[in-house]
Amino acid sequence: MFDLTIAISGPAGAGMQSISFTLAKTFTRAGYSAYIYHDLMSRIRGGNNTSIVRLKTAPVNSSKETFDLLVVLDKEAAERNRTKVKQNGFLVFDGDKIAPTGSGENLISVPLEKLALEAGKDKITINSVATGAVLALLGSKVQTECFGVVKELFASKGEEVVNNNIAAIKAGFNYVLANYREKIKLDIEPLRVVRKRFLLTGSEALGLGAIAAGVKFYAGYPMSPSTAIMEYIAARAKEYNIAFEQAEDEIAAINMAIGAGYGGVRSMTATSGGGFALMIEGVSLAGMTETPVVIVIAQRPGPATGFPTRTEQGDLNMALHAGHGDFARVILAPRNAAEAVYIMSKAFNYAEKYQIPVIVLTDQCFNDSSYTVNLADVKSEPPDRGEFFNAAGAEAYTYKRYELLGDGCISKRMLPGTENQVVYADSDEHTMEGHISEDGKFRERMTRKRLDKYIEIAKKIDKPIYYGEADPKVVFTGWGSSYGALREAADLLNEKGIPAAVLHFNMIFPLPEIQLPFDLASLDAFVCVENNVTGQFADIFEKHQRISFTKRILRYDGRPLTAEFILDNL
Amino acid sequence: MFDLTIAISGPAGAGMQSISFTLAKTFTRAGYSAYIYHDLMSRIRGGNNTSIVRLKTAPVNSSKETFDLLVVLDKEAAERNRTKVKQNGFLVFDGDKIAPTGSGENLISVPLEKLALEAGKDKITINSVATGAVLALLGSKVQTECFGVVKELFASKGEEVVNNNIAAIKAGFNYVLANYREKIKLDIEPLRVVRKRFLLTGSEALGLGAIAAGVKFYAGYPMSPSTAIMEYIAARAKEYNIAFEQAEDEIAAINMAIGAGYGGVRSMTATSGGGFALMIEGVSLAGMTETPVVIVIAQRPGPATGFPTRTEQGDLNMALHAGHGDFARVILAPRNAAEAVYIMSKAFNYAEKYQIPVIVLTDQCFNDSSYTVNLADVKSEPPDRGEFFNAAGAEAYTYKRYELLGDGCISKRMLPGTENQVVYADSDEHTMEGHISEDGKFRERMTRKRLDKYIEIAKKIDKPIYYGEADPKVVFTGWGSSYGALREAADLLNEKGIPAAVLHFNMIFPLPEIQLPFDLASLDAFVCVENNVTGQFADIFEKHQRISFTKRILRYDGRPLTAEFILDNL
Amino acid sequence: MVTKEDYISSDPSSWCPGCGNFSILQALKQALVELDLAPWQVVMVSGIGQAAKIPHYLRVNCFNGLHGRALPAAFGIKTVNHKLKVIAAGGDGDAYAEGGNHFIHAMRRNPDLTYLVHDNQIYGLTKGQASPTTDLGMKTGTTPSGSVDIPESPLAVAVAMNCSFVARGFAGDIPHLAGLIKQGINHKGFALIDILQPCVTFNKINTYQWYKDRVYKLDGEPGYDPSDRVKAFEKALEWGAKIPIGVIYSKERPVFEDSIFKPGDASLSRQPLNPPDFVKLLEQYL
Amino acid sequence: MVTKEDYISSDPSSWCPGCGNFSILQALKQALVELDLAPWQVVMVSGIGQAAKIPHYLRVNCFNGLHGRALPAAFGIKTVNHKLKVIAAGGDGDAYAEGGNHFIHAMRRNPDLTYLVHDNQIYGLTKGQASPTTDLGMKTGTTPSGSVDIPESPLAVAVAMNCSFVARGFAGDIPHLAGLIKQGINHKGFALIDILQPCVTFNKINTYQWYKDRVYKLDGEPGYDPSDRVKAFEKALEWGAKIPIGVIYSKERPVFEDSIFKPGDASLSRQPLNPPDFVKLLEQYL
Ligand SMILES: Cc1ncc(C[n+]2csc(CCOP(=O)(O)OP(=O)(O)O)c2C)c(N)n1
Ligand SMILES: Cc1ncc(C[n+]2csc(CCOP(=O)(O)OP(=O)(O)O)c2C)c(N)n1
Ligand code: SF4
Ligand code: SF4
Ligand SMILES: [Mg+2]
Ligand SMILES: [Mg+2]
Repeated sequence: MFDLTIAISGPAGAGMQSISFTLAKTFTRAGYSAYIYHDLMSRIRGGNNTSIVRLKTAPVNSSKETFDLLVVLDKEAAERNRTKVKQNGFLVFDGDKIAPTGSGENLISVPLEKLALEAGKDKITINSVATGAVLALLGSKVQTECFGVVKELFASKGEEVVNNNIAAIKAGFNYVLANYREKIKLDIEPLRVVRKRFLLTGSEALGLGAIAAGVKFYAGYPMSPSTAIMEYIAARAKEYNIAFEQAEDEIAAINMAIGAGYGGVRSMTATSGGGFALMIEGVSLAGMTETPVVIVIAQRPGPATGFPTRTEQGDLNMALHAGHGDFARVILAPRNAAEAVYIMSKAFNYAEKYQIPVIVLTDQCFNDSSYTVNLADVKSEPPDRGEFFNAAGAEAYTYKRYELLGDGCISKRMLPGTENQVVYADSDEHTMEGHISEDGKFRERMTRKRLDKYIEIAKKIDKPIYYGEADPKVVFTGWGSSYGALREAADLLNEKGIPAAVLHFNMIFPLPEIQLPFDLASLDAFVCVENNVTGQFADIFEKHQRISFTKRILRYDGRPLTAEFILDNL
Repeated sequence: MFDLTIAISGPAGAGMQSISFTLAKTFTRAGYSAYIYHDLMSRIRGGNNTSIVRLKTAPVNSSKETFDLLVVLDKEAAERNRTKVKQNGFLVFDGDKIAPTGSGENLISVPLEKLALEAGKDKITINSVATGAVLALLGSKVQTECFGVVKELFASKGEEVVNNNIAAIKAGFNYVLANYREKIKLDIEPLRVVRKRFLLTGSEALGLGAIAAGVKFYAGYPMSPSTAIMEYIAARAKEYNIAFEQAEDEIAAINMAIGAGYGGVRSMTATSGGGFALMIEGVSLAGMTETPVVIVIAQRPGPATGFPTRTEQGDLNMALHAGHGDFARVILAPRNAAEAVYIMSKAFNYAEKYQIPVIVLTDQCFNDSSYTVNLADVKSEPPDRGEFFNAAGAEAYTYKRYELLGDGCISKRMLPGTENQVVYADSDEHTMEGHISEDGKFRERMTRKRLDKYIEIAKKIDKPIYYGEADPKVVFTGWGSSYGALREAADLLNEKGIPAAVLHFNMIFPLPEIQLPFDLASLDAFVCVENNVTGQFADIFEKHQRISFTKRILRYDGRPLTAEFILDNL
Repeated sequence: MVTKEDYISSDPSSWCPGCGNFSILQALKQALVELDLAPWQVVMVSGIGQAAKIPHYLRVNCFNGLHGRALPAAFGIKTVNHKLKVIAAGGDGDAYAEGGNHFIHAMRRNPDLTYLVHDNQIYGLTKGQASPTTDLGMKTGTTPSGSVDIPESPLAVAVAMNCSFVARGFAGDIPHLAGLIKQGINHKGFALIDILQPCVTFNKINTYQWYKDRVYKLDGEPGYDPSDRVKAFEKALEWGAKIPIGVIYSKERPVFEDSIFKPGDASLSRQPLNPPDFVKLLEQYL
Repeated sequence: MVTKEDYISSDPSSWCPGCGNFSILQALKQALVELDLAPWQVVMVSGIGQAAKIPHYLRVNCFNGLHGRALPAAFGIKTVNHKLKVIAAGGDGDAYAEGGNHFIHAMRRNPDLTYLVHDNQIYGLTKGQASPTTDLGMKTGTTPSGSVDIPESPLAVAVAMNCSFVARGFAGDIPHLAGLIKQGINHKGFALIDILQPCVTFNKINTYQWYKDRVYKLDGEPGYDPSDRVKAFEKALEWGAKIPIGVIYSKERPVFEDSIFKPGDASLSRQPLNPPDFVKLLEQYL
C-alpha cells in the first residue's frame, strides 16, 4: 500500500501537464490508481501552475495539500510551493538555474536543461528528464510502461522525437540513480492488471458519456472549465454523426439545443456559471415547452468572471432556481469520472422521459482532473426516450402536444415532420394543442402538470452513497466531486479510531426520500462539507430532511476540498 | 361606509381603462378610496379585458371576484363575466346590441351607442355614456368631480371633445334616472377632503419614486408589465435631467446601468422575469464589482413567455439566487403605490450605501393597478450615498477601490475622473487595487467582504407590518402587493368573530430578525398566502424563522389574490 | 394537391383589424400552397411579438419560442430535420434588437432557412416603443422627443454579412410578397425577407399609404444584378422617396447542413439512437 | 506634460511573450501621451479575454466587466461622464460573438467612444477556438475539420451600420496604429478600430508574417475618399492578397450625448443629487 503525491510546478506552458499525465498514465497501466489535479492560473504562458499527481494502490479521487515530491521548473515555482513539501519529501530542481534555500526536505538537484540538450537533443525534453528523475526517486520499476506512454504521446511527431524523449527519461532516471541512490526508499513494482483501466479527465468522461447516451446535437460557447467537453464532442462529431456548432453566445447555444430537442434528438450544451446565467431564460423555455435538454454547468468560483480556472460548488442555488416561474428540473452531480458516464445516461433519460431540462453540475476540480477509471466501475442506464404519439392509427391533424392525460402522466411527444400531423410547442401558457391561452383554470392544470413531474421522478430515484462505519460519531455529507475527499477524510478519522462515515449525493434535485442510515442522536458531528461559502447543499438538504447539520465545513478559496482541509477544519 | 366593485368589460381597445380611470379618479377626488385592477389579455385589439374598480370609504388595495355592477361593451364580455355579478348587482349593457340572458341580477339596458351618437356626437363617447350610467346607478352626487376629470382627460383634444363627453355622461346618467330610478338604492355624497389625494398606478409610483430618489440614468428594454415604468421616466427625462435609453436587449440594459453606477450616478433598470433572467450575469457583475444598481422586476406568470399580461409572485426564488457565486443583495417589495415611493428611496440608499444590486419585486397586479394615495401615507428616506474617498488629501494614484477596511466596512467609492486618481473595477477576483488576483487567502477575504454586507444591512432593517388582533387564531403572512387582500381577509374573519391578523413583509431579503408578535402555539392556522404555486416566500421565511406554516394558500391562475379567494381556500 | 384549406388553423387571430400581418399570413399561405407543401412538411419558428404569433394562425409545425430567439431554435430544428422546410418569423424588435446577434451569426452559417421579418418599425405587442428600424425623429413611448438612434438597414447589414438571399417585401402587395416567399423557400440557404408591414395601431407615420407612395419593384429595374454585392449594398441603403422591394441580393453558397450531411442522408431526428458502447469510447484512454 | 511613465501600471502583464497585444498596448500609451491626456482623464472599459486584460496594464480608470459586455458598460459610463475619454477594448470573440448585438447597436447610438478590437481571429484565453473572424477552413478546437461559417467582416458591418469612424490597424505597425488611435479618440462619435493582432500561441496561420505580406496603407491610396459609404463598403470587403489598413470610413454626425447635454453642461455624475420632492411629482395625479 502506498499513497504518494507528486507535484510539478512551473510557468504556464512549461509542460507540467505533460509530466503529470505521463506519470499518471504510467502508474495507471502499472496497476495503480492515479488522480491529477491542476492548479491553474487564468493565462496561457507564464505565471505559476502546478499539477498535482496522486498515486495510490487504492482508488484515489482527490488532491492533497502537501507533497512527497515537488518538481519545480522555475524559481517562482520553488518559492510558491517549497513549504508544501513534506518533512521527508523531495524537491527536484535544476541546480544550474536556481538554488532553492531552506531545509526540511531533500534537495535533489538535477541538471534538467543540460541533460535535455545532451540526451534529448532539445530543450523541450526537459519534461522527460524530469519524468525520469521522478521515476527514479520513487524507486519505481515501471519504465516499460512509461516508455509505452511516451511513445504514444509523441507518435504523431515522429520516431526521432519519441527516441529523444525516451533518452531524456533515461538520462533523468540515471542521473538520480547515480547521484542520489541513497535517498531512494521506495520500491514500486508493476501490479498484475486484471481489468481494463483508463486514465481520463472529468470533461472527457462527460463527453464520452454523452456520446454513449446518443447525443446527436451539441451547441455551446467556450468557457472554462467546460470547454474540454465541447472539444471532445467536436473531435468526434463526424465519426458519431453528431451535429456540432459553436454558437455566437450562450443564449444561442441553449436555444439551438432546445430547438434540436424539439426537433427530436438528444441534445445538449455545456458552460460555466456565467454562461449558464445567460441560459436561464432558455431553461424556463424548456420547462414551459416541455422540451428535453441537458445542460452541463462546470462550476468555477464566482461571482462574475471570478476565478476562471479554479474550482467551486457555488452555482447550485442558481441551477435550482434558474428560470422564472416554477417547473420541474433534475440536477445531477457526478462524483468522479467513472460515474460521469452513468450520470450522463441518466441525464438524457430524465430529460426525454419527463420532457424537462436536466442540469449536470460539475466543477473545475472535476472537469480538469484526470482519474484512473476501472472498467468494472463504469455503468450506464439504457436509453429511455419516453412515450411517443402513435401517429399511424391517428386521424389526420389530431395530435395534441400538451394533452392532459391524467395525474402524473406526461404528454406524448411527436417529431415535427410526422405525416399528416403537426406539433405546436409554445412558450406562452397554452392549450392542449399548444396554442396561446388566457384561461385561468387551464393554467392551474398546466402549471401542476409541469411541476408534478417531480412526484413521478421522486418515485424512482438514486439514493445517496453511505460509506464508512455503521455507528459513526462523525458523518460527512457532500455532493458531486467532493466524494473522494470526504471518503479520505472519513478513512483518516477511522484510522485514528474515531468512527466516521460519509453520506454522499449525486442526485441533487429532487432529493431522494431517505431514512438516515445512522443514528443522528449519537453523532458528535454531522458535517456538511462543500466547496462554497454558504453551504448551498446544506440548506437544501436541511429543508428536505427537516434536520440540521451541526457544522458546515466550507472551502471558498478556489481550491478543491481535500481530506487535510476537512480534518483541519473539523 | 360603502364598498363597491364595478367592472367594465369588453374587447381590448374599447375603453374599459378610460371608464375605470374616470370613475376611480372621480371618487378619489370626492374623498373616497379607489383601486382599479385590469384583467388583460396579451393583445392590442379584441378579445376580452375587464377593468375592475373598487370604491370604498376606507383604503382599498385589492380586487374582488364578484361585482356590484358590471358594464359590458360586447357580447363576449357579457358571456364571460355575467356570473360574477352579485345576486343584487347590476348588469349594464347596450340593449340595441346584445341581449344577455339569465337571472339573478338587475339587467340595466342602456342604448349606449345611440346615446353616444346623439349626445356625444361620436360613437367613441360610448365610454362616457357608460360612465354616466354607472354614476347614476350608484346614486352618486359626484358629477362635478366627474366633469372635472373628463375635462382634464380630454383637454388636449379640444373643447368640443370635452363638451361632447360631458353631454354623453349626462345622457347616460339621465337615461338611467329616467328608466331605472327605482333600482337606485345608494346615495353617495362627496366627502370633505382634508388632505391631498392622488390616483396613480404602481408603475407610476415606482417611476416617481425613482425620480424623487435622484435617479440619473435609466436603460431598459420594454416588457410587460414593467414598460410603464420606463415610459414614465422617458417622459420626464428631459425635465429632470435623466439620461434615458432604450437598450437593444436586457443584457445591454443591465450593463449600461451598471456602467452608469460605476460612473457615479443613481442608476436603474426595470423588466419582468424573462428579461431579468437575461440580466442575471449582470447581477453577479454588480455583486463582484460592488457597483450600485437598482433593478425592478415586475413579475408576471412564467415560465418562459407565460401569461404576459397577468400576475404572479413567482420570481422570488430566481431574484434571490440570481447570479453565480454568493454575494449580498437586497430584495424589497412594495405593498401598494404609496409605499412604492418609500421603497424606491430605500432601494437607491441600499444600493449606494452597501454597493450592491438591489431588486424591487413587484407584479402585474401592482404595476398596472391604480391606487388612491393619501399624501399623508407617502414617505421617503433621505438620500444616503455611502462613503466616498477623500481625494483632496490623498497622494496621487493611491486610491484602492476594494480596500479592506476591517469587518463590516465597505470600501470607499471614488468617481472616475477624479484628479490624479484612478479607479479599477474588476469582474475577476481582485486585489484591493482592483487588479486580477489568483490568491486564495485574498479570495476568502474578498468573498466574505461581499457577503458580510448582509450582516451590516440586517442591523437596521424594516420590520414587517403586524395588523389585526393581538390574540389571533388565524394569521396570514405574505409579501409585496398582496397586502390589501390579506388585510381584507383578516378584516372579514374578524367581522365573523374569528380573531385574525396579518404579518406582512416588504423587506424580503435579508429578512429582519423578529419575534413573532403573537403566540404561535395558540393559532388555529398560520397561513402563508402567495401568488405562486409553491410558496416561495414561505420556504424562505420558514428557514429564516425556523418555524412552519400550517397552511399555504397559493394562487397561480394568473389572477390576483383577493380576500374572497383566501377565505374560500382557508 | 395542397389547398389553402389545409392551412386553416383552429386558433383565432388576435391581431388588430387592418393589421398588415393579415396580408403576410395570406401571402405565406399562398406561397406554401403554390409550392405544394403539406402542413406537416413545414416548421414555423418564431419569437415573441405580434408578428411572432403567426405560426399559430396557420396549420404547421410550430415552435413559438422566446423573444428574439427564433433563429437559434430554427437552426437546431433544421439541423436535425434537414428535409423539412423551416421558416422563422418575427417582428423587427424580435429580429434586430433582442435577436440581433443571432441574426448576424445565422447569416454566417447559412442554414437553409427562410426568415420573414414583419417590419412595422415599432414594437407592437408592448404598445408602441421604438425599434431598431424606427425612423429618426419618430416619437414613441420611449422616444418622447423623437428617436435619435439612426435606424438600422437590415438589408445593408445582411449584404455586409454576405447573406445568401436578401429581399424586401411589402404587406400591401400580397402577390409580390407571395412570390418572394416562394423564392426564399426555394433558395438553398439563409433567406432574409424583410417585410414592410403597416401597424395601424402604433405606427401612424409608416402607414400603408406612406409605403405605397414609396415602394417600387426591383424586378422591373433594368440591368439590376442581385449577385453584385457592392451594388446590392447601394440598393439596400435606398430609403426615402423611393424604397425598393424585391430581391436585393442573392448568391448561393454551401449551406451549414452540407458540412454534416451527404445527399440522401436521413435526418438526424430519424436516425435510430443506437449509440456507441462506452467501452469502445474508453479504448483510447487505456 | 504627460509622459509614458505616467501610464505605467503596477499590474504585471500575463500575455504570452511575442503576443501582438504588447504592441497595441504600446501604441495606445503613445497615443494617450501624444494627446496629452492624463491617466485620470481616461476610462478604459473591457470585456473578458486576453485582449480585455489591457486596461490593467496601463494606469487608467478601468471597468473590466463581463465577456462581451464592454460596450453597454462603456455607454453607461460615458453618458454620465461625457467629459472623460472613454475607450473600450476587447478581443474579436468579445466584440463580435458574445458582444455582437451591442456592437451593432452602439453604432446606432454613436456615443463618443473609441473601440479597440484586438482581432487575432481566434479565442485566445479559452485556448484556441474559432471566432467570428476566423478564416474559412481554419482548424481549431471547435472546428476540427476546418471552420465552415464564413468570417464576418466587422468593417463591412460597421459601414453598413453607418458607424461614424471605421478603421483597421495592425499590431505590427505601432506608429501607424498609434496614429489611428489618436484619430479615433479625437473623432467625435463611435470609432471602431479593428486591429490585426497576431496570437503567437493559437493562431499559426494569421501570423505577423502573414499580415505583413498583405497589409497596405490606405492613407497612401490616391483618391480614396473615406466619406463615400459605398466605396468604403467595397474597401471593407478587401481581404485576401491585399488587406487595407487605415481609415476606411469616416463621417461625423451628432453623438448620443448631444441629445442630452448642451455645451458646457456638467457631467451627470458631477451634478448634485438634489432630486425633486415627491410632492411635486405627485401633483399631476391629484
Ligand atoms: C426577454 C423578453 N424581453 C422583452 C419581452 C417583451 N416583448 C414582447 S414582444 C416585444 C417586441 C415587439 O416588437 P416586434 O418584435 O417588432 O413585434 P411586433 O409586436 O411589432 O410584431 C417585446 C419587447 C419579452 N417577451 N421577452
Ligand atoms: C459569458 C461568458 N462566456 C464565455 C466566457 C469564456 N471566455 C472568456 S474569454 C473568451 C473568448 C476569448 O476570445 P477573444 O474575445 O477573441 O479574446 P482573446 O483572448 O483572443 O484576446 C471566452 C469565450 C466568459 N468569460 N463569459
Ligand atoms: S398592434 Fe400593430 S402590429 Fe400588432 S396587431 Fe395591431 S396593427 Fe398589427
Ligand atoms: S494566447 Fe495569443 S492572444 Fe493570448 S496572450 Fe498568448 S499570444 Fe496573445
Ligand atoms: Mg414590430
Ligand atoms: Mg481573439
